Amino acid sequence: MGKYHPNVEEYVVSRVRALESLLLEKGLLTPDMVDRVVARYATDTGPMYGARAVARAWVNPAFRQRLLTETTAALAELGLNYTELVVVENTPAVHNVVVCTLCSCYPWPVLGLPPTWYKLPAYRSRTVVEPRAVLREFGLVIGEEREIRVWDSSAEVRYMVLPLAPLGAEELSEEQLIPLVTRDSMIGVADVHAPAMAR
Amino acid sequence: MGKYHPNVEEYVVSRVRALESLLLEKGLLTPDMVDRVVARYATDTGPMYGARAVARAWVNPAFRQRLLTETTAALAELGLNYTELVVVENTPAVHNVVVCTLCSCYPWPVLGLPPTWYKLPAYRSRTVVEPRAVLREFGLVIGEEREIRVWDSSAEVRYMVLPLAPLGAEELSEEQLIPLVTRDSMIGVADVHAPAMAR
Amino acid sequence: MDGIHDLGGMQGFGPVLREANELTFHADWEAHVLAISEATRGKGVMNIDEFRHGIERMDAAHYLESSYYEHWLDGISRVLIEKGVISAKDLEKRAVFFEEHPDSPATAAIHGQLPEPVVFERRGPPGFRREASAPPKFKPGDAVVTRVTHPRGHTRLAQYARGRRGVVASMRGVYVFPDTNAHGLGEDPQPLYSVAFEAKELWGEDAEPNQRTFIDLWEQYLLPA
Amino acid sequence: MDGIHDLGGMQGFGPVLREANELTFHADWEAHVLAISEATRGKGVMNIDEFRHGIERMDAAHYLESSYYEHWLDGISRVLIEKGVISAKDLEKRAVFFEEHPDSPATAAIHGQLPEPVVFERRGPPGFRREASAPPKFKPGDAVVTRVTHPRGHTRLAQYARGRRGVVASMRGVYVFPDTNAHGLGEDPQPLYSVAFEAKELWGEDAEPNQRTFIDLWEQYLLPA
Repeated sequence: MGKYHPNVEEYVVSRVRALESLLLEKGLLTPDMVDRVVARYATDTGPMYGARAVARAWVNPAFRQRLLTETTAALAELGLNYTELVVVENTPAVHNVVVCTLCSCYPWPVLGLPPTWYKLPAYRSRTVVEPRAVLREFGLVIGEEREIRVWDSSAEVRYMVLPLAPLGAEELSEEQLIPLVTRDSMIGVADVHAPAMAR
Repeated sequence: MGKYHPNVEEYVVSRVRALESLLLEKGLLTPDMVDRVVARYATDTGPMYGARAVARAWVNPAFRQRLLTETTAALAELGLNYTELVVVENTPAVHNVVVCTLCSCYPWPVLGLPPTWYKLPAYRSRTVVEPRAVLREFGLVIGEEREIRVWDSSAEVRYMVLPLAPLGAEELSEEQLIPLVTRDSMIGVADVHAPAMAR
Repeated sequence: MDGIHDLGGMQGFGPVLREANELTFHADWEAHVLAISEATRGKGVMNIDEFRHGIERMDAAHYLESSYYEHWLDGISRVLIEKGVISAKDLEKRAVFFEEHPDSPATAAIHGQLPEPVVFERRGPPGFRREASAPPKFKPGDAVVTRVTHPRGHTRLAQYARGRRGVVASMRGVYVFPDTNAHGLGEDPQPLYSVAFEAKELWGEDAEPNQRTFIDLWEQYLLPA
Repeated sequence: MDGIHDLGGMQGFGPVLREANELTFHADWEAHVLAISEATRGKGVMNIDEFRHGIERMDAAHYLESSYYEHWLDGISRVLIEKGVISAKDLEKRAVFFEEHPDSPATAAIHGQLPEPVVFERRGPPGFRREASAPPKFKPGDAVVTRVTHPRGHTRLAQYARGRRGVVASMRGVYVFPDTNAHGLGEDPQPLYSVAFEAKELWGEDAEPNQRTFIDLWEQYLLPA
């Protein structure tokens, strides 16, 4: 966009093709690799693993404990091989929210592709300095008596929030809970709502 | 420029006219005021007062002293009413350079309209942190044995550099010296060169 | 505020590009912006700190891509709208008119006669210097440290100079305080000092050698070191 | 480096804008950029720190105006050119070709057969974790203060977190050090700590109440407080 290229699509697409063709020519990339990545991301499963981990933690206290303290082992139980995740739990006294101020680090294996807003300057700049104001814009009001912990992903560690279970969660099964667990709740910009309250 | 307006001139000109017409309509601006400013700046005299002050300081030690310590009075001798100037002098041991990192403060009454580079991000950002590298780009090499003093004009005080007199200056009169004193030398990004060496 | 205007030390802008034989004035509209600036500031419609704070709140990418005089235009417009002197809607409508009539002068959009020039009562004395109301807290040679603050509003304490140790080089006088004056909170005049900082104190070990930076700082920015 | 990427605390970007029912993938070319990224990083052509530093050196206005995947494209291209894997001239020529042939696939610019895929010898072990070579200097509960530095090269110590006091919350393990690894200066593995900072320590009196920020910081960024 902007002065760099009035038509962003045309400018960028031609540069992507140019780079791709040079790498193909040098054997650094193969058409097969490109096809695989395109197919994988076109069928992005979203926050599938994250939602299942959260739902299981709500119904299974032992799994919850493992998810928080032996995270890699807990994720392996779900069939996911991922060694860099730290899970931070919301409590009545603490609300957690995740950001990456220096780039846009995000736990892709558990949450899928990141939303655009997570990668834009407004979220990256403001979340560390005025998290309550940012969360209010997401419709989430955190009272002053509740501590906010902001996790700035500056290294290779990735963060996921374990949200508070919604009212009535104890009546529901893991499978029934999974669809309630949104991506946004695991970034920390939303609560999880019970079915009747889900927006 | 950029995504804000593909055609900068058209976008800006229409907005300037719009604002001007609203202010005319409210009596906050008169056509006469606009004409006066346009005429004044179209005939900008450049660094006229600055160059005369520097040239006189070189030939007249008493004036030099006043220029450095009673600046407002010294400028009044040149016919200029300007109360906010501080003059900093270059010596064999010290080189001075002026910048405004927060906006583009500049001593207009003594130096005329500021050059574009003075107002752009590259000069404003770099001059405080790597002045030697910036000055080298201007063709001015300051050895490590010579202190560099950067003046960041963060308040209403304005700065002007009194450059070192060029070789052979003692042979020349104030009037002969004036044309040698460049705007850049009074910002501190150039030396003053004797006529034979002038570039 | 910690805005894009606070450029000291920021990397990523490449070399300082100069035009050969640059014209200091590039286009006629720049002079008109100057006239508008003089009129609004000279008449006390806005003070210099409100003006600067208006510019600082530009969209960051727009700020980097636009010229000095366009900054002025944008900042002045913002403050005039906030003060209710003009409305955003009127400004937009007029801009559309002049886009459609690119060769018309500013008076073309005005119906009827121009009014008598408005005469303003200046609020307070002119200029920036004020009488001292208390003795200065610091004197030349005093070691000081700048405050660590991230005010959401206007300030003239640049980020690169916060929490840094320096030495008072001289006292400049008593000046209107921008941090309050930009927000209608009064002039709060206080001593202004020229403070010298060693480059290594500002930038750490990667600093250039044998360099000091002198910054004009209001008393409230400073603590004894 | 103190670049535009270091956004923590910067003002001037307005509200967080969200798209309703956003597609996570917006265009086919984004997947191609991902494939290029995986190929160049997976094969050891560039490491993650070189990649990030490539992005940080974008023109600042361009950075603010372009999308995440365009950042990647720009950063990867920069590093590949610097490493001599491709030339800027070839890239420019190819880009012009595809501007003129907008419907052609990437293979259309290639004459002759595609080569056998290049097999790279990995330099060093995969991933970011390494064995400890010395005991960690800090333990949970220790008071630390971050260094005041303005390195001209890559760092993961954000400006808002420099010269600030915090408490070690936990030790994450031993990790490759980005500040050297981005510049071909070796992996220099060292302990990585999660350090907790009170909001008031980071932002001063204007901070929001009852807030802490946890940042992962390498041992070399920290001093005992």
